[in-house]
Amino acid sequence: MITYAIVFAFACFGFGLLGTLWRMLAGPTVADRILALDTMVINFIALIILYGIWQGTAIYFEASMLIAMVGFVSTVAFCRFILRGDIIE
Amino acid sequence: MELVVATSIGGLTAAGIYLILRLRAFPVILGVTLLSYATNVFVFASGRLAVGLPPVLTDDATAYTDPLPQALVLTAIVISFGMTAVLVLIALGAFLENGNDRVNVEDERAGEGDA
Amino acid sequence: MNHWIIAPVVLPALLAPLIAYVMRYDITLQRVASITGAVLLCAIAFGLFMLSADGSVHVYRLGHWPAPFGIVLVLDRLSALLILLTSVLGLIVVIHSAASGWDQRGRHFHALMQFQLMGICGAFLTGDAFNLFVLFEILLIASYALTIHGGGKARLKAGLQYVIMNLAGSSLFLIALGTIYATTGTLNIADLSLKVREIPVEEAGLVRVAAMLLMIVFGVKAALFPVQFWLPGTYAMAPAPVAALFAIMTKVGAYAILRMHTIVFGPDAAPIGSLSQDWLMPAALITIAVGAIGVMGARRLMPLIAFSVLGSTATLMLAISGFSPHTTATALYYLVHSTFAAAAMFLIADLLLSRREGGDLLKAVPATVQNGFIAALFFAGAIAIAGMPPLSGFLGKLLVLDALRFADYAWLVWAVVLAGSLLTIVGFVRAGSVLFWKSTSAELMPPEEETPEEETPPANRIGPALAAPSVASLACLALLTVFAGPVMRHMESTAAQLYDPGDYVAAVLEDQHDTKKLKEEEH
Amino acid sequence: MVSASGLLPVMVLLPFIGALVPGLMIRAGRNACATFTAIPTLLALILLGVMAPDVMNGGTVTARIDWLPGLGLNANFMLDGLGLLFAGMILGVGLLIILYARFYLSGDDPMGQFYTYLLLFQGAMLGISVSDNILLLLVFWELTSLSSFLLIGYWKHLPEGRQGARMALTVTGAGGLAMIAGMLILGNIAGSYDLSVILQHGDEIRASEYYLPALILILLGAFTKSAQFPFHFWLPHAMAAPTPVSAYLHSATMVKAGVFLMARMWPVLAGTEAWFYIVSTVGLITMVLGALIALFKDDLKALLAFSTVSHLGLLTMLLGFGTPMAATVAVFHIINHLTFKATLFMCAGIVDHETHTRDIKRLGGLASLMPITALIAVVAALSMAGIPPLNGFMSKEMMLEEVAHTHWWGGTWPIIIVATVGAMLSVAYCFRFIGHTFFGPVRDDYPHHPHDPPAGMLAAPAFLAVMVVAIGLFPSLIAGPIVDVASAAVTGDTAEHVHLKLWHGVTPALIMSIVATLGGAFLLWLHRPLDRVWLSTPRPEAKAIFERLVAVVERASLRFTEITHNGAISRYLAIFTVATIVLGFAAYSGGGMAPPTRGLLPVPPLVAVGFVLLMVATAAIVTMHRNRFRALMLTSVIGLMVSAGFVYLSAPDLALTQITVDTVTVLLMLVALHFLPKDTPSESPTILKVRDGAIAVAAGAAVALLAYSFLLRDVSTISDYHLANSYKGGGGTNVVNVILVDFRGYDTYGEIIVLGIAGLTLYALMEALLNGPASRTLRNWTFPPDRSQDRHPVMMVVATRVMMPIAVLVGVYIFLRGHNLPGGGFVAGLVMSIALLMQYMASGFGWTQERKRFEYHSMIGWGVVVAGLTGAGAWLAGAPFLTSAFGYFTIPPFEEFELATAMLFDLGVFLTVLGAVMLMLYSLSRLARYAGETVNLEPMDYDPSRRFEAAAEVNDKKDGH
Amino acid sequence: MLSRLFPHPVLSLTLTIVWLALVNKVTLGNLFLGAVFGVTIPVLTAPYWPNRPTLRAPLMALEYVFIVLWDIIVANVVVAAIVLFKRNDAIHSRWVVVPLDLTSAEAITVLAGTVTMTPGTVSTTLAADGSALLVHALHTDDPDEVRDHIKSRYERRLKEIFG
Amino acid sequence: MDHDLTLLPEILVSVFLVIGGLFGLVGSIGFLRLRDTMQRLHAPTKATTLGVGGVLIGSMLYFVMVEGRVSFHELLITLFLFLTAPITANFIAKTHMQAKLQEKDLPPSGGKYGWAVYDAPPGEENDPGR
Ligand code: NA
Ligand code: NA
Repeated sequence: MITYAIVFAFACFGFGLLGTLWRMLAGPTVADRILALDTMVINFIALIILYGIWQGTAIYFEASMLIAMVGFVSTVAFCRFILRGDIIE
Repeated sequence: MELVVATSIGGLTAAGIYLILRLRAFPVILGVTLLSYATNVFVFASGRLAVGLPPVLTDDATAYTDPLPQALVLTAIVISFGMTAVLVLIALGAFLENGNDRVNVEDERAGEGDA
Repeated sequence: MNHWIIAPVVLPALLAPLIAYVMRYDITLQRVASITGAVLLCAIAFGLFMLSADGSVHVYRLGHWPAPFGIVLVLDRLSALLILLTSVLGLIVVIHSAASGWDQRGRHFHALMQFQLMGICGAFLTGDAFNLFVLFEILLIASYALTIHGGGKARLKAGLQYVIMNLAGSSLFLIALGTIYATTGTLNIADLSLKVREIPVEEAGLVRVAAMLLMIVFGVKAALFPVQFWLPGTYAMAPAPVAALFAIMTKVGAYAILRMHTIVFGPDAAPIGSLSQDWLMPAALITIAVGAIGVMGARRLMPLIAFSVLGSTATLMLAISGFSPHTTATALYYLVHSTFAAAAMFLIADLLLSRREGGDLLKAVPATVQNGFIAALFFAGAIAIAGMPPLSGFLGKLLVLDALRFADYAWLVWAVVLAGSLLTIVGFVRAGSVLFWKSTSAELMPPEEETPEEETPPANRIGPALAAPSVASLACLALLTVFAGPVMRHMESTAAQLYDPGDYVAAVLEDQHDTKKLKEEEH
Repeated sequence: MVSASGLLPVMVLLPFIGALVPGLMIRAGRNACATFTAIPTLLALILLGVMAPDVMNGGTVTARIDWLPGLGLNANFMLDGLGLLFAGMILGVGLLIILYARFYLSGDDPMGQFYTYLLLFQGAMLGISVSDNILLLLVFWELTSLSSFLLIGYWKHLPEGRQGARMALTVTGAGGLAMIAGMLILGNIAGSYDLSVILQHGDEIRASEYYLPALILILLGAFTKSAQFPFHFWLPHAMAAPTPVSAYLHSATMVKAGVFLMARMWPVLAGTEAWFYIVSTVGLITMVLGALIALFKDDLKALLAFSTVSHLGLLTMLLGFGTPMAATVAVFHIINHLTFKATLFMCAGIVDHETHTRDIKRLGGLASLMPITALIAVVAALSMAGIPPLNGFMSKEMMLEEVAHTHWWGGTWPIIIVATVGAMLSVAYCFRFIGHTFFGPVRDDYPHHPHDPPAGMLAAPAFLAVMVVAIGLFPSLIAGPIVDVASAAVTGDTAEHVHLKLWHGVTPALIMSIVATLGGAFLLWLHRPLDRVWLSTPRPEAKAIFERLVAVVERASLRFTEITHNGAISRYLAIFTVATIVLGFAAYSGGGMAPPTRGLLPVPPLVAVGFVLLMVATAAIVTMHRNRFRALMLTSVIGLMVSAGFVYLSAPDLALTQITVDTVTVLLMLVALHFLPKDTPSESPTILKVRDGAIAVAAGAAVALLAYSFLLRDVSTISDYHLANSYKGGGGTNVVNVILVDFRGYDTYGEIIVLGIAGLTLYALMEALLNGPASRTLRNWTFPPDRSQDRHPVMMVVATRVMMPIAVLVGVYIFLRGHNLPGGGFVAGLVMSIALLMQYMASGFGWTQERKRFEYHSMIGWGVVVAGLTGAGAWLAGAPFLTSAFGYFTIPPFEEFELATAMLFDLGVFLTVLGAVMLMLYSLSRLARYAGETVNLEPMDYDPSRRFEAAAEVNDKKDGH
Repeated sequence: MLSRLFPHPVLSLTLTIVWLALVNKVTLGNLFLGAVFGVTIPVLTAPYWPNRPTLRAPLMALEYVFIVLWDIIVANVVVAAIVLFKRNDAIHSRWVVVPLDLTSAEAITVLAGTVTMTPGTVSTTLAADGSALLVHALHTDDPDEVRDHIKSRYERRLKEIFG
Repeated sequence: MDHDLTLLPEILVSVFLVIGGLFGLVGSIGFLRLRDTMQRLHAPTKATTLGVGGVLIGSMLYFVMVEGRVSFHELLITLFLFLTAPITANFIAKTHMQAKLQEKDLPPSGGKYGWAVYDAPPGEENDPGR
């Protein structure tokens, strides 16, 4: 049963990835694109966790944790670039 | 899977090369970035592909993927990071000094020699 | 294991951070440290040279891991020779940059220089293909920094191009290494030698590609046609002492080709066959032509010198393309010559240009102070690089021509080399005549606004400290000429060792069982 | 003999050693300088004298010094008759020239330089004359080109001097290069480069299939040097040199080198049809042409120059005949030519010196004003014209005698006529030289009033004039022995002795000679109308042709270089790529491939999704790259997908590293992009885009195929060892990390050095930029007016305050676990730096920088040093660099933990990474302050709690009132 | 002295817990090690967090957390319903201005974060002096109600927690 | 996935995974179909957060109940996401405001100072570096 659940979740988040990619390319605003990237990262984290369950290993945990951390940083940086130009001032 | 990886490498290489052939520094930088993705994956692939066999020793694992290319790629990633940083800054410096970010030297033939 | 083997790497690597951080506000201290380091490096290199002179191969197993599993350094005659060459050149360049004040035109010059020396020495020593990549990157990134040392728009643009070109080269290097590992499963050069020979000829397609890609990568470093385009612009724009040091950088490419060819991809390796020769000679010939034409057409001094260096390096590559012990011996002789000649030329040009109005445009401007002295140095340098007697360039040229007399198309080789010499001579004669002779004529035009990029320096006289490096480079050439016999004998034995790679391979791989045991006992 | 052979190299070396002296002695005065120049010459001459008797007795003095035996280039010397003759001429005339130049050169001329060049040249010539190794001879040969270049260009301020010097060097240098090839061929036929060996292999050489190329190449050297047609044009222009130079180079030495060479090689090369027709024809043409041009030259020196050309032609022709007698005559004429030509040059110099003109049309009647000079000149000129009883007469007679029985192009008559015409022209210009200079009415319009010069200046020509007469009168006594030994050395025939005498009876030669003399006088009489015809005849100006040729080559070269090396890196890269593909394919096609041994792994749908993302993002970058910001975002997608691939394909360490590195890279690029244009203009024409696209696709396909090929095939690798020994020998279960810090710790050491250098580079470059013109650009920077006013938003600041300590803790954790699980110093360093960067982004540069605890510079320094010292620490245990040690410890209440030196090494990595990344961003962000960004002192734009305080303050104020 | 050693006691506690979560093994040794980091890291990072806030009512903070968690779950269902079942033109988005009584930066941040995480609202920006919060509501017909809900349900509690 | 599972943990884990997946899906759908940028901002920041939350809880339960080892890692990720998501949303909203909206499109703040995106904070109104 868990297998089906994981596959279902894989499908949902996989669809999410494609959706965010579409949004990223289509925009139309720059905020949409940044949002798409951020969402993509979050979908990606979910997928890694799912993959960890699938493989029965915790070895990919750091990856998802770091992605959560750095995804935030790069989203903020992209926003700051649009907002202020200079990301470190 | 092998086909996917090979095609990805090829796609990244093609895009990278197309971009490094552009005339401005920024696309060239992007091209270099893509190219280093491609080469990293390429080197990684030289250890062949394996799913679910991370090279971290555990008691219950029976096989591991080849760890050596991974170590090589790590080294390559770090090096290309340093290189990219230098490239970006030199490009920026060249832009600030030249007023444009063209990569090609403009035809500014300065004076005729008189030998 | 003789720990001195790694000293040429560790010494500058430890010295550089100290210079960069501890001494960062005191240029005098930096100079003292840098020169002292260079002197020590020379001493160590000389010691290693003597150590290897008896033909023994010394292997240094980093981390005490057996080959091919860990990284090894290998000291043989060839690596010792090149390290000695590097260290002497390094000393010359460091002194020049201190005496000329180049080291003050930007930050961290001496630290970068030490790192640069580290990278070069490391590349000559390593016995591991991937490690060679890493050291290439070290010497490259240091060279990027040194190329743009002091800034300026043209230099930055040239630096940008240099970086881009080499990043492309590095990507190719990685692809080549990936292919090598994928086809042989090893990275150790000695081990590669064995593994490559195990591949059946009919299955050798991939490893042949790897060999070719590697040769192209090294060809980029050695500035061979059709990947030579980067060199003239970069060398012409680099700060003079840096350009002088770069004289050894092209040799790293030459070295790598020689090393990989003789040990791994030699013609006796059936899967590879004569792959390297087949393209190296034509490439070298075309490059010689490109260099000579560049000299002939140059309107500026720095490009002129850069093109002459291109030609000189290509002549070296031509000699290497003979791929026999004898041709290689001549190549090694020419290598040493070409290095000092190029360095001398750049240093002398610096003495001149830092005193001359109007930059390096070949155009008459009022004579500088010590016109005669600089002219004499220039004359000597030009003689050397154009291959005229009495300096070693002529002997080198004779050696190369003589050694290649049995090559296919020997007549073409001779024709290209000799015609190239002629163009180079004519180009240099024209340049020297304008720079030193015409500058003394009365009817000089007032200096125009040409390239005021480097502001006109004061007409300072050349003191002994400033003259010494250029003179020393020329003196090295003179010594190379006078002691051509003994030097060639050494080169012959170096080449002989190179073409008998059995010792090398055995020394690297021989005691792996002992080492493994030792490692296990430890724990 | 032993002593003599030791003297020979010393003799050659003396001028070179002596060359160092004049430059130093010039401070002691001009006389001292000249004296000290003369001393080495004199010493050499004395040495020659010591060795001469052996040679005159038919012996040969030899000396052998190994120089470069591997090549066969040795400092082997041999003094035989020919060498003795030339050495004597070189040193003897050299001595006279030194004397003459002392008086000739003005006070403004740098005399030290002159004598240095002269001695260098002398040494080189001497070397040629006594080399017993053709490679050694080449060395000296090229040295004469170089040193004569310096001499000719001595008056460097004169354009004629510079041009003449360049032309001379170009022509003779080219010939020299050809000769190198010829000599190498010759040596290879003979099996040795030693002349004495080669001379014994004449038959073999002439029979060789390589004889003709060798001959032509060597003759190219000789002809260019000796100014033979069609290379004769450089010589007259070399006359721009000071007269002592002309006298030396063009009478006795430089130009004779070619003749010497032909004489030297005569036993080996002569005697074939090819030799005969090439050499004698070229010589004959040169003789006539030179004489003809000389007749119409008004410049005394130019006249003499062309006469030299003509006489060189004569000598060449004689050698070309290939008969021993002709060769002997050539040897004799060499001596005679030397004596009268050097004299004439010096006289011309005196005239020039005294009257300040060399234009024959402005001269005349000098005989009464400077009688001694006139006498000397007349003697020499008559000798040159071949008037008895002077020495020139004799050799000319003998020449004509040889001509008279030479069968050339189908008979003897053609050559007789041509040679007689040559002789006639020769007589004419000789008469003109003396007639129009010294005789005729005295004029009053000389640029400077002439009189005889000081004795010192006259001494040398006078001495030579005496020789002219003496040899003419007593040929056997004075010249006989030397001609004997010299010609014996040329012909290799010692038995035959020449009988030099004035009167041979009425021979065809005498008739030809008389015809020539009378005809010459007649020509001179007709000179004026002939001159008009000459001047109105269009003829190719060799110098102009040469210079045009050089200019064309130069322009073509420049054009070539400009087209090929035009700084278009895009094209360089395109060529690079194409070459790589082509060569790679060529390499591949020489081998084949084993059958696949691996099956394909399945592609789950999710992987397909990732693949779609990767490829679409890649394609989107290519199509949208002109919007730089968007392209940068798309690279993040690629980074993410590549990391995903690493996760899926069992490479957690790679995923961690990739994701963190990408973030830092994006930050860096954003900081840079802030100052760069935000859009890339569309510049490439479509055709270029298509071309680049094709190249790119080809390259991509090639790489993909390569990867795909090996992915399907197994190979056994060395990494089994790493897996097996990681825990046992390296103390870690994360094999990748153990490889990084232990098995291949040296790579990692290199890698952190790269990063450290990158940090330094960025810092140094930023310094350079901020001190250069870039800082002006920055100072004029204007920020967009509509940018957000939200600089350091409250929420971000607060969130960062909470997150940074956690991020630091995560960094510590990742560092500590790296040896056994994914992580390690590198990722930890990046995590730490991202934590710090977060702080910088939140609270701004100024505020954060102020709270910085560690110097980034020193962090890099410490990192590199710690890693290095950790590696070196192994030396203490006698183990190689980077040998690790580890152990497991328990200190209550902590868990059992592992300490490994590898972790210390990893600490070095950590510090370097952290320091480098921070230094890079620090350096980059300094730009902003130059662009006018203010330094913030507060961590957030506005602390809302101040709102309350502010309100309270306002209330206080109100209350106060 | 004590405050210099423990600049942020709550933070220290958090870090210790985070450490345990990181190593994923609750043992005395790890607890001790976590405590060591919990003490040292805040000391190192203290300069970046001056003027630490005080939690006046820790229990209330706990209550707040649970309220928010519950609201988040509800929010997601509500938003899901809107997203899935409402026609685009039937979604009435509104801007809502929430005047703030809170003055602590930390409290405002928590409030803004809460607003973003809970039903159909996203906090977008503060007034330049921090006196008001601009909130975007995905679907509402009465902005005032949204404002009042935020102020009463969250701001009131936060005011008590942060004082 | 051939572990021997008991029913309850299996159901629990599956439920959370499905919930997570569903919310992830809803977020993506909203992100795709909503009309304007501000609306789209609502969907992913919330739904995806809970989507990931569901997966995280599922993962924790899985490791505890199925694999028999406690896993706190997921809590950490949750902590990170909850800390960062509001900030991210806030920044993206501001980005949109700066790029596409003007002060007049928004209701007034009601105080002396306008919204921070458009208005400088007290005391820095005349700072040229802003
Ligand atoms: Na080790
Ligand atoms: Na909300």
